[in-house]
Amino acid sequence: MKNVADFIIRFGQWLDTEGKPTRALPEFAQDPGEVERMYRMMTLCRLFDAKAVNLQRTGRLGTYAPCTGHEATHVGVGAAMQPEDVLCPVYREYGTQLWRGVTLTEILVYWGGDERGTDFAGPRQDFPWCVPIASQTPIAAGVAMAFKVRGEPRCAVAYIGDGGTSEGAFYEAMNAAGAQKLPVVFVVVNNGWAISVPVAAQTAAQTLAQKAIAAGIPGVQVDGNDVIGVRAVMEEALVRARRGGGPTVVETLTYRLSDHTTADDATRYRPAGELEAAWLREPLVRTRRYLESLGAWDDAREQALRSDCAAQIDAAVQAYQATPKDSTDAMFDHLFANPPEALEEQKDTARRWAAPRGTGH
Amino acid sequence: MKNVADFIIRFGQWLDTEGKPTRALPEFAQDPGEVERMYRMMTLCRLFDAKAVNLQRTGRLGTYAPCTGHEATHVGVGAAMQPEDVLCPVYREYGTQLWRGVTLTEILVYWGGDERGTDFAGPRQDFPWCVPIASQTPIAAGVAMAFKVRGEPRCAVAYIGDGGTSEGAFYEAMNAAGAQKLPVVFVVVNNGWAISVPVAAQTAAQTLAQKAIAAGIPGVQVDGNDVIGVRAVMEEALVRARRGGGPTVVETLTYRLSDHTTADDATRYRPAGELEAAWLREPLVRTRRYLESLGAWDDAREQALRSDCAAQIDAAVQAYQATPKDSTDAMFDHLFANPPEALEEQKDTARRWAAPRGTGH
Amino acid sequence: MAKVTLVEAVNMALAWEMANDPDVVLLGEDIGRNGGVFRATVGLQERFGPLRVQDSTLAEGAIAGMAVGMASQGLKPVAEIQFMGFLYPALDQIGNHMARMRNRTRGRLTMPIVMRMPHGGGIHAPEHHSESLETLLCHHAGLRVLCPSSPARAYGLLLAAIRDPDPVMFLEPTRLYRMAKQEVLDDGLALPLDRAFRLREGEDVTVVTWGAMTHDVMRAAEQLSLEKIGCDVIDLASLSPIDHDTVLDSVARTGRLVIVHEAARHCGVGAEVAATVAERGLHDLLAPVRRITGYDTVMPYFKLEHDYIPSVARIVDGIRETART
Amino acid sequence: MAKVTLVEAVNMALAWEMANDPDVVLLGEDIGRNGGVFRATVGLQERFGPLRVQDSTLAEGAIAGMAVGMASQGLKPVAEIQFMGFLYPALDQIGNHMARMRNRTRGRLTMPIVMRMPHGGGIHAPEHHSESLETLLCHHAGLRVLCPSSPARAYGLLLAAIRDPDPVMFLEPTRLYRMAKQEVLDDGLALPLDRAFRLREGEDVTVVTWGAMTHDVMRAAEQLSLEKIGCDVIDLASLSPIDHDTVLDSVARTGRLVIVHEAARHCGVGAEVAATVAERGLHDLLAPVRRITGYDTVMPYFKLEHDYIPSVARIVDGIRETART
Ligand SMILES: Cc1ncc(C[n+]2csc(CCOP(=O)(O)OP(=O)(O)O)c2C)c(N)n1
Ligand SMILES: Cc1ncc(C[n+]2csc(CCOP(=O)(O)OP(=O)(O)O)c2C)c(N)n1
Ligand SMILES: [Mg+2]
Ligand SMILES: [Mg+2]
Repeated sequence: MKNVADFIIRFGQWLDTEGKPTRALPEFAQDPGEVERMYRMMTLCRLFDAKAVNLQRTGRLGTYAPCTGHEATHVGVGAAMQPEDVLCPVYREYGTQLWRGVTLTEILVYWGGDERGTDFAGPRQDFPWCVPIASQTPIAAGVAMAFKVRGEPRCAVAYIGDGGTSEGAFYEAMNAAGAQKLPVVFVVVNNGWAISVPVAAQTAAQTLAQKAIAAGIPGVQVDGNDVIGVRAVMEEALVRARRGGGPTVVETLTYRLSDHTTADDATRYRPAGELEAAWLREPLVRTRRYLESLGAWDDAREQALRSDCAAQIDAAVQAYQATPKDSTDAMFDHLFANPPEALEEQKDTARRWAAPRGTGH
Repeated sequence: MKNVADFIIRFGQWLDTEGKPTRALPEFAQDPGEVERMYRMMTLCRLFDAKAVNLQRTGRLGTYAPCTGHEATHVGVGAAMQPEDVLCPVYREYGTQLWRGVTLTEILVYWGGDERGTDFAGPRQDFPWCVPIASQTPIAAGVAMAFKVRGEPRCAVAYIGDGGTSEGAFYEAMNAAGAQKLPVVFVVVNNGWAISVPVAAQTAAQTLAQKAIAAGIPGVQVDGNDVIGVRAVMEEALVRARRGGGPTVVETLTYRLSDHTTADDATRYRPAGELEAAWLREPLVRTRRYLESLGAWDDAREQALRSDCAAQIDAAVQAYQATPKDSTDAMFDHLFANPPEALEEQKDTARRWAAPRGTGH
Repeated sequence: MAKVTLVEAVNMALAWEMANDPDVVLLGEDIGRNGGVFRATVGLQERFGPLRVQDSTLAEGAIAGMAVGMASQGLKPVAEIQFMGFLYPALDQIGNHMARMRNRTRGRLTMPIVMRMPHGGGIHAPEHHSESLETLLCHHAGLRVLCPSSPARAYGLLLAAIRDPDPVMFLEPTRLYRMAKQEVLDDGLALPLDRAFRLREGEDVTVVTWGAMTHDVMRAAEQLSLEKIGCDVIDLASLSPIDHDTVLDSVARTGRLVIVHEAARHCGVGAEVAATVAERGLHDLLAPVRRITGYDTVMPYFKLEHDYIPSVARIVDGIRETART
Repeated sequence: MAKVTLVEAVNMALAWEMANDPDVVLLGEDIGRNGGVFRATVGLQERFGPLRVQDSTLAEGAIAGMAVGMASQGLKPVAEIQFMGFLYPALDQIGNHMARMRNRTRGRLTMPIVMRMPHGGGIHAPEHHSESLETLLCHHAGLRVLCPSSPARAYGLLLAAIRDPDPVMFLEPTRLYRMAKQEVLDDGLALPLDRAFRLREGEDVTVVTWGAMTHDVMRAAEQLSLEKIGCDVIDLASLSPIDHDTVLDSVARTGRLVIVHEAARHCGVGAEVAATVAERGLHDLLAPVRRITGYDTVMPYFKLEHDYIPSVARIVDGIRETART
């Protein structure tokens, strides 16, 4: 039989687990200031995560989806994007969001059960967290279509998890984006698990990057714990997309170092030793080591960074806790630009029967 | 960057457009009787199709989806299957269905607007025609799962069109079947068009067989106008599946020589010359030529076959036209095994207000 | 002024708005070169180009999801779902995103989207081509749901739908697409949203209906007028929200209410009309409410579809019974 | 006899039926090793193996579609949808196939399927985890829709659902999963389908409800009894079909009807109850029907969810008003 098509999936790593370059680094990685910026954000994410989990455990936050372990992926993606691009996240990509201007307070307000957390002061066109798995991906294709219709050199970036790749919506989005050559990048965060289901039970595909082949678009794998690598691969994909070269799938290989959410208990299902092994590949240490090798980091700066982050986080927690519960009217006021008359009556009823303020969580 | 996975899509053809073998033929193709059986069925499909379109044009049948051009694919798939396998068709794969025992009359009764056409006397477990595009594919995966649960060496076969491959349901089915190693074959009938949308507008993928790569399962392309090739490739896939080797995607390259349905007018959208060119590759002639080269066919037999088919078709049309309209009760009687009481009252109402018999189409 | 069919009126409204608002973009299966399977978009791709009249991939979920993304950027997507039975794959995007995005982002991201789709049966179509699933949409807060019953209302309501800054589901009765022509002025004037239309005045029975059934109800009303039974016929037109005041006003005068729809009875939109009258107009009712609807069974394949769709005779009988109670 | 929670009762019923019927196969996301996000299937994969308790890929459409295929082969799949807000991708298979296959094949292929899913809010869950979408299912002829309100009813109705030869949608109120324990005999006895349960007798007002709201209604009834207002409380339990006779009997005695549900009001199942009483029990009504429901807005994220879900105080007030009219 005749070969009519062949495909290769490539994997890239720039920094190994010790922070040693495994190949020539891109320009941005040679600028210590730039690497430091990324490292600072990764550290902020890590420390914020611990705080948020603690808030949940002590009854001051709702169910929360931690990001520990994903910092390189999230920050690398954020750093590669332009401000005028549009992000369609899932629910744990705080690193990207913070880089783009979402605030710690907004994140807390959101997971505190309040829609106002999605009204980002910063990236006004970014989408909020998206709970229905995979549904953000066709939306990102639509955002990209708007850029194409208007001839704007902007990109949409959609996240999706390894589990999420099993949903048809993801495939439909890749396929439509490929057919219409849309400026969108799909970032598949392969963190090994979809709640309790490991990747091997989710698909027979040996890589998730190869999902792209079904849509006729490029797919590439990168070490998702290597912030330099993630940023480099993303920059390439984004540049191509902006030039009319169409979509890309970028699979970042990382690991969920936490429970799925604070409502989950991963010890029920994860094989012994896996978590410990994964900690040896986590993203912060290698970035720090690399910074140190540039002579741009030391313990004192680390201490200063940590207390700086702690202060930011404390301020955010305070702002969050000082946020009064929203008015009952809110659930009516934002539904329509021109609300139907009948809703006014329901709004009155709702006011009358609102749960006493001060309750709610 | 490191190569971590590579894939090849292969295309196979056994008989060229002139009916000349382009490679060593499988055993079944060396048995003239077996080839004749397939050719007879392909001819029946072609002649039946013309009759059905004529019935629709003269107001004696509802909207009908013709199969002209697809005969090699449909008959090749049918001949490769075992009777105990289960077929999940779309809406135009009569060749497979007839091979498996569905009757011409049932097909007419169905397209005449009557569910009784789906109550196949023959293959009792085969699914009826499936109008919601792609939704038959997860169903086929489920059928295959039942075989796996029960340890039965049977297969499910799902058809899907080139357009249908854009639906997420198809991808979900492939992916689940791959992850769970289910005995199912997905036959992608690439006939060039999804109503008015050509394949190139449907996907950037250069083949549809490569959709399989996203699910980590084998995908292969075959000349869909070559009944020997289709049967050979299908047999291989079915044997593997029955032995626990998991699913396969088989893309058959063919062409829709008709309008999409009798409600469509393909001259609106198809480029000039394409149809004429496609007729040069159609499946019947090459099969006949091959039979002739075996010394197993001549004009007299062709004439006899045609009048035999015509007689069968006439008998079916008569049986169809003699089928009285179903009773109004039918829409209630088959909804539940144990109908809720309230439905009885509605059934009475429906009886009272039934449209006069003799109307309906 | 041209006499046009309902589907031509849809085409006219789309063309008007596309010419006047560069943000309006159409998408859907076979809507470009082919002009749509019902020809609703015929000529528009030639006129406005393939970026403004997009042939989508065959994936309703992607169509709806892309509409969400496009709308968030200020475009005004008008998406076509080829038949209402193929709406299901789009429901996740409609229910979980389109209907909610303005609310959950507190007004930051808005969804000026129209989803057009054929509605109902009676045209001898294949299976799954004759569904009336308006309830599924109406139950979702954050959506408006419209169903016009004449070329003029199709024209005026579609313009209103496209101009509305929130998502509107626009149900086009297949049975009416080519049924009758009407003079429609192509003046770009929209009809008001959220309003029912009183199509006929009568003193005896209020008859509420929408979509294709409107015509059967009007024929029934005509027949009943010979028996001196006067029907106050209301075409709901807006199925969410419902213009309950118009219904209640009428019931206050007639004391009797009959609701006619093609969709299945159980949890059909008719139930909402009846329930509201039982709440807010109970003391006006002189006779039990009556619903004349499709049965709680699957819309039959076409040989039996007219056993399912309420016939004029059945409507006449039902109204007469109610009038005499 | 063990005291169990509702989620434990679900687990008991699944275990009973799996032990007694080898055709019962469970599928869903995280139901195996993890025992389900609510622990409804805990221990079952260990006991019955991974072919009978299958961790599905993350695709609700595939879960429902595979259930259709499995059922056609005589298996009895019991599929779990992790939260009702994630039901949407499964609706195509449910509406276009599951509900119809027996009918459209004239009884040849049957669908003995149960789709289990959590229902409703009040547990401080993330967005899209607190939906009450029963209307979407109830409007589909060919499905039964159940919603138990106690451990014993969950046990008995789930057994009935699995044994029924047709598809049953089984809605499990999240708020009740662990709320209260009840003694449930693990005797494999099913409760009857298509029947409502009268939970409390009273002479003044019929109160119809289901799911988690049942408990708030019972508390309201308790309070009102101190004011000498007697509530006849009916837990509908079967939302499709509805046991209208039980409701009508009660209304015939009380003359008053209040319906309480958590879902949005517009086209909620409450409308069907009200409409049927307006048709068949109008002359028994001494006061307007009243619906006390979620609002026609999006179920808010949890800080405001108790502003949305009808509170006991709101229910008490509504019933009292109706009683006094
Ligand atoms: C459509 C849908 N189905 C199910 C869920 C429940 N759910 C939430 S997260 C999750 C697993 C997601 O795994 P993955 O995509 O790998 O993302 P990760 O959590 O690992 O970042 C599931 C099943 C959901 N949110 N949406
Ligand atoms: C879910 C769904 N969407 C849309 C349609 C309308 N429709 C019927 S056939 C068709 C095109 C199918 O093309 P393809 O899959 O290539 O199959 P072919 O007709 O060429 O055999 C479309 C869009 C449908 N039946 N189902
Ligand atoms: Mg994951
Ligand atoms: Mg095709």
